[in-house]
Amino acid sequence: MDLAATILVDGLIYAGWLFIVSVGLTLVFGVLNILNIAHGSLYAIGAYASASLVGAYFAAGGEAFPYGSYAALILAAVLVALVLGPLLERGLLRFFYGRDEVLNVLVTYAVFLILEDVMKLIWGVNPYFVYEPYTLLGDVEIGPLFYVGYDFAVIAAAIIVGLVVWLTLNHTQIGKVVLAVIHDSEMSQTMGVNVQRVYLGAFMAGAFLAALGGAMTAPMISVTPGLGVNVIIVAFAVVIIGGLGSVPGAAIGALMVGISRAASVHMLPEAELFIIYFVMAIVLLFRPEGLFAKTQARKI
Amino acid sequence: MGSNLIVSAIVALVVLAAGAVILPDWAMFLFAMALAKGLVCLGIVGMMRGGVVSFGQGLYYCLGAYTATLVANTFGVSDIFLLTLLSAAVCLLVGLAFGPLLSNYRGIFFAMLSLALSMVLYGSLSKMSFIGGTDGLNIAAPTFLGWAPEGRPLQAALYIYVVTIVVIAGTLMRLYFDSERGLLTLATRDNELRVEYLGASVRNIMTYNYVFGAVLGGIGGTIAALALGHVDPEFAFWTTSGEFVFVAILAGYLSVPAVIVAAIILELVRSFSNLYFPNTWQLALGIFLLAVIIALPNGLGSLVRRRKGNET
Amino acid sequence: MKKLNFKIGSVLGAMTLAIGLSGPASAQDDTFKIGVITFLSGQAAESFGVPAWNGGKLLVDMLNEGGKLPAPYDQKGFGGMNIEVVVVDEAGGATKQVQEFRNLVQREEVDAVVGYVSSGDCLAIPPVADELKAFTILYDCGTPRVFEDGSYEYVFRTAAHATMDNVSLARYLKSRNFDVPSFAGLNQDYAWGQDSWADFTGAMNQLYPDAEVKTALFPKFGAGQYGTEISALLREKPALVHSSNWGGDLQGFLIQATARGLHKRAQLALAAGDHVIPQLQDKMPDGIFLGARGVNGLAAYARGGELKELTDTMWEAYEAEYDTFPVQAPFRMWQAIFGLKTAIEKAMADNGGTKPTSEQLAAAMKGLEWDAPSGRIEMALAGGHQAIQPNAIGTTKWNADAGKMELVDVEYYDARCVNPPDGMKSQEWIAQGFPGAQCN
Amino acid sequence: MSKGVLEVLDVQKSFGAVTAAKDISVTVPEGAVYSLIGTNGAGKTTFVNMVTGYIKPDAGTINFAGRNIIGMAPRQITRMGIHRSFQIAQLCNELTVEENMLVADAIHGAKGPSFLQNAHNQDARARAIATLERFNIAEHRNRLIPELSGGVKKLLDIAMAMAGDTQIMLLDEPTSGVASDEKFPIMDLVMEALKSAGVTVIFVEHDMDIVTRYSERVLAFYDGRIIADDAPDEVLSDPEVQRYVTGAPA
Repeated sequence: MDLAATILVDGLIYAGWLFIVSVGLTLVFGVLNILNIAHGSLYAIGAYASASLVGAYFAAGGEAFPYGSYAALILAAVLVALVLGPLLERGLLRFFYGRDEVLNVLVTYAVFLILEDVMKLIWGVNPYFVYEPYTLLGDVEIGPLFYVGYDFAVIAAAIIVGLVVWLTLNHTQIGKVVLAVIHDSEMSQTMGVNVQRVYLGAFMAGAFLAALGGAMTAPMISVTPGLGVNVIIVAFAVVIIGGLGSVPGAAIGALMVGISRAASVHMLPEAELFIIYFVMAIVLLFRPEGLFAKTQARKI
Repeated sequence: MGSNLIVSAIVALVVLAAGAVILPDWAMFLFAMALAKGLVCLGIVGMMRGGVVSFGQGLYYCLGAYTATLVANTFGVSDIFLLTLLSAAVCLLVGLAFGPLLSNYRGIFFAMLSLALSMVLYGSLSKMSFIGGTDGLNIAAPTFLGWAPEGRPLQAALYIYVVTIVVIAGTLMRLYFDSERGLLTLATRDNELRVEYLGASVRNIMTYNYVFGAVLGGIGGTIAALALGHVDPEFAFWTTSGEFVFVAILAGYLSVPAVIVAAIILELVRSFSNLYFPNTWQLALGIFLLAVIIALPNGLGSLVRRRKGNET
Repeated sequence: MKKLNFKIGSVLGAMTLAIGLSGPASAQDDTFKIGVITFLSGQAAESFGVPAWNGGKLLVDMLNEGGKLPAPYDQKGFGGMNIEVVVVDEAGGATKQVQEFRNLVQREEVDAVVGYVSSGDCLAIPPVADELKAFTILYDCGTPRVFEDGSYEYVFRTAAHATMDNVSLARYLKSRNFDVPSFAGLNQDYAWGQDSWADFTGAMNQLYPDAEVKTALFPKFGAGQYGTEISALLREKPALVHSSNWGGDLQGFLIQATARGLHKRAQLALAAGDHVIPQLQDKMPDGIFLGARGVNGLAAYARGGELKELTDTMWEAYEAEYDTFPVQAPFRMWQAIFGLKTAIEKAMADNGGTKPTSEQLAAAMKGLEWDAPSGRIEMALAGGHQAIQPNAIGTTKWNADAGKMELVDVEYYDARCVNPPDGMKSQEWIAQGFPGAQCN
Repeated sequence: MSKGVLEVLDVQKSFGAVTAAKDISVTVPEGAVYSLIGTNGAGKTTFVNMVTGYIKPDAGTINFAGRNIIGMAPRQITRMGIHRSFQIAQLCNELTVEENMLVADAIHGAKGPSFLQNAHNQDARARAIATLERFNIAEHRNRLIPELSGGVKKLLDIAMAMAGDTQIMLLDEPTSGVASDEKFPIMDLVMEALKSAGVTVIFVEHDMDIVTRYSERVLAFYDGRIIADDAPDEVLSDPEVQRYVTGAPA
C-alpha cells in the first residue's frame, strides 16, 4: 500500500482514539473552566470497569452472543459517569468554581493521585484482559496490510461521538443552554438558567467520554496501574492545539496530532516522542490560544 | 523596613543553619533538598505575583542540574560556587530567550506552553544516550573553594551552602517584591490594561519575573544535583514541575519564608507517607494536597502576612 | 515583618527539634533488618515489583520459620538472626529514591538494602551507598553502566546485566539456524529499550553481518497503542522483529500484533518477555523466541539437574501461595536473598558469629558464588561486585491438554558464553566479536 | 503645526460589516476641551481607542508631536503624553488607593521603575498623596478598591492617568457610574485639575448639561461618522444632531 495512504489510515485510527479521550476534556473546560487532570483517571477507571464488566458478561455465558460485550463496554462507561460524575462534581469541584484556573488544575491533580491508589485498592496491580471485543469484528485487508475491524469501529465511534456532541450543542434546547453557560455563566444565571445542573451534566458527559475512551481501549491493551498518566498529556496537547473549550478544535487537534504522529513513525521514528509537543508549540506560536479559541474581545 | 529585613534574614540564617548541628543526617539531607526545591518554587512565586504560574520550571531545574553535571564530568570542575554560577548563567540565557516569547501568554496557556518546553527538554535528554538517556548521569561530590569534605561534614557544608543561598535569594526576592517593580508586578496581576495604559510594558515585567524564575530554577537544580549525586531527565518531567507548583500554591505569594516552610512540609509528608503507606502514598499525598487547598485558599503565607495598604 | 519572621523561625525551629529527637530505636543484634525497594505502583509493579516482592516475602517467611529449604539454606533466618523487612515503593524517580535510601539507612537504620528495578535508580544509588557505607544489593536492574562507569565498595549486583539477554537471543537464532535476511526492532523509548536494541544489533552484526535493519521503532514508554508501529512493521516485512518491551507495553503490543497477524509474517523475538505468560496464557502465540533474563521461570522449571530440589521447593511454595507460577522477577529476588544469606553466614563464620558490619559483609560478598533456583550465581565481574549467571532462550508452545504454556527447544547458555569477561565493557566485547566467550 | 496638537486625518475602521469609523478627521488644538457625543455604538469609544492605540485603524493617520502614532502600542502613546481614563474605572482591585497611585508614580519616575527601591518610599508616597489630595480622595488612601463608591473610583482612575507628563487626556464617560448629585462636583474637580496643568481634554459624555458646561467644542458622532463639529450650542441645535443624537430639541 502507498505510504501516504498507510499514514492516513494509521493517523485516522489514532486520531479517532485521541478525539474520544480529549473531547470530554474540552467540554468540561468549556463549561466548568476546569482543566481536569483526573480525566486520565476516569479514562483508566473506564478501562478497568469495562474489563470487569465484559469479563463478567462472558463469565455469565455471553459467548452465545459475543456482540453483547460492546453493550457491556458502553454500560461500563455509563456507570463510571453515573457514580464518579456526581461524586467529583457535587462533592468536590463545585467548591472551586471561579477560583484561579491553575489552582483548579492542582485540585484535579490531587484527585488524580487519590484515584490512582483507589484503583489499585479496587482492582489490584494484576492486569485485566478483555480481548474478545477486539477480535470480534474480523480483519480488514488493505493491500499488504492487515487491520482489525475494531480499529475502524474506533473511527466510527469517534465520528458518532463528535456528531452527537456537536448536534446536541448546536441543535437542541439543552445545547443552547450549555452554550450560553460556556459563553457567560453569570449572565446565564441571571437569565434563569440552572447553572448548577448544567455544570453537573457537563461534567458527567465529560466523565462518560473519558471512561468511554478507556472502555474502548481496554480490549486492545492490558489494563494495568499507571494507565491514566500517559493519556493526560496527549489529551491536553490535543485540546490546547484545538483551543480550550472547542469541540471542532478537539477534532482538528486530534487529526493533526494523529496524522503527524503516524507520519513520524513511518518516516522518522526517532521523532515520535517530540512530535506532539512540536505540533503544539507551532500552533501556539501562531495562534496563542489554539486554533478555535473562544475569543473574548474585552470591552473597555 | 530595610534594617528589619536584614535582621529577619540574619535570624532566618541562624535558625536554619542551626540545623547543621541539630538535625540527624537523613533530615539534614531532606531539608537540603527541600531548600533547593524551595528556590525553584520561589521563582514560581515571583511569577505568581504577576498572575501566571509556570508548569514547566522543571526546564530550568533540569537545565541547571545537567549544566553542572556535564561541566563537572567534562572539565573536572567540582567547585560548588563555580558550578552554581555557570548553571545560573546558562539558565539566565535560556530564560532570556524564552522569556519574551512566553510573556505573551497568560493563565492556562502560559502554564501549558512552559510545560511543553520542559517536556521537549525531557524528550531530548531521554534520546541522548551518550549522556545516559533516561538513566541519567552521576556527578561527584562538590568541593568548596578547594576544601573537599566527606561524610557528615560534606552534608553539613552542602546544607549550609543551600541555606545561605536560600537566605540571600529570599532576601533579594523580598526586596524585589517590595520594590517599585514588585508593585508593578502585583498591579499587572490585577489589571494589565491599567498598567499598559500607564505606560509600562507588561511583557517586560513578565519577562523579568520569568528570567528570575529561570535563574532560581537553575540554582535549585544545581544544588539538588550535587546533593543527590545524580541527574536524570525526570528533573524536567511534568510531575516534577507540578510538585513545584504545588509548593508555590501551598505557600501563597505573600510570604517568602512560607515558600521554604511549604517545601519542607511537602518533603516530610512525602517521605513519611512513603514509609508508612508504601502502597497508598499517592492517596495520602492527594488527600494532603486537597486538605491544604481547602483549608488555606491563599496559601500558608496568609497565616502570617496579609496584604494591607499601610503595612510597612 | 520582623515579627512574622520570628514566627516562621520558631515553626522551623520546632520542626527541627521534633525531627532531631525522634530517632528510631536502634536495631537489635538478633534481628537483621533489610530495606527492600521495589515497584509497588506504576507500570513496573505488576510485571516486576509485586511478583518480586511476593517471592521475596515468601522466602523471608520460609527462612524465618527455618528448615523449609534444602541445604545449604536450611539454617534459620540469616545466620540464625530473624529477618525484618521495611518495604518502600520504587515509583517516583531517582531523586526520590536517593532520599528514601538515606532515610532507610539513616532513619530506619537497616542493616542492608536490597532493591531497584529501574536502571536509573541503580545508577543513582551506589555513590550514596558508598558515602553512607551501607551494604547494598541491586537485585534486578539491567544497565551495564553501573560497574562499567564506576566502582563501589559497598554495592553489589546479584543479577547479570542486560547484555546477556540480547547476546543470548542472537546466539539462539544462530544455533537454531534461523535465517535472518532482515530484522526490525520495537523497543520502549527509554534507556532500557535503547540499550537493548543497541546490544541486539551489535550481536546480530557479529553473527549475521549481512542482515539488513529495516526499521527501529521506539514508541513512548507506556504508549499502549501500537497500531501505527504494527503497520510500519507489516509494511517493512522484516524476517524478525526484536522487542525488549515488558509489562503492559509488551502485553498490549502482543495483543495488537497477533490480532493483525504480525506473528505470522515475522518471527517475534522477545528478550525479556516470559513474565507476560501468566497473564496472556493462550493469547500468547506459539513459536515466539522468548528470554527471561536468566534461567528463570519456565526455563528453570524445565531444567532439572542438581538444583531441582531448591527450584521445585520455591516453585511449589509460590504456586501454592499465589496461585500462579513464578516468572523472572521472583527468581531474581530469590538469588539476591540467597546471596545475602550466604554472605552474612560467611561473614559470621569469619567474625565469630556476631552480626556482621557493612565492611565484613562487603568483604564476604566480593567474588562470592552461590546456588539459586536460577542457577549458579558468580560475582565474577567488576572486582567481584557484578554477578554473571547462565541464561536460557526457548520457544513458546501452548499445551492445550494441560492448559499451560510451555517452553520448547530451550537452549541453555553458560554464564561465560553470554557475559563479557572481567575488565571488558559489554559494548566493546560485542563489537570485538565476543572475545573470551566460553560456550559449549 | 504646534507640538501639542492632535490631528486625526481620514481615519477608517470597520469590524466586519459594522463601520465603527468613517472618514474621521479632526484637529484638536493644544489646551482645548472637546467633548464627544453620540448614541451607543456611534463610534465615540472607538475614536478614543484608536487615538490611544487600543484599536488600530484600517486607514488614515493620527499625528501627534510630529509623528504618526498609528500602530504604536498603548504604552508608547501614553509615554508620548496622550493619557486616558476608562468608562469602567480600570484599577487594581487587590491594591489600596494609595498603592494604585504608587503604581502610576513608579512608572513615571525619572529612571523608570526600580528593582530595589521600595515602592512605599517616602518621596513616592508624598507625591502619591499629593495627587490624591488634588483629586480630593486622599482620605480613602488605605482602602481597597471594591470598598469605594463609583465617584471615588472614577477620580482615582483619572488621577492615575494624570501621573507623568500628560499633554492630552481622553476621558471616556467620566461621569458614568457616578451618582447624579456627584456628577458636577466631580467634573469641577477634574476639569480644574486638568486645566491648571494645561492639559488638552477630550471627553465622551451622554449628559448634555455637562457637555455644554465644560466643553469648548463638541464632536457629534453618528454611525461612525462625525456629523457635527462646532461649539456646544451650535451642535446641540443642529437638526441632524437632534434627530440622531440627542433625540429631542435640547
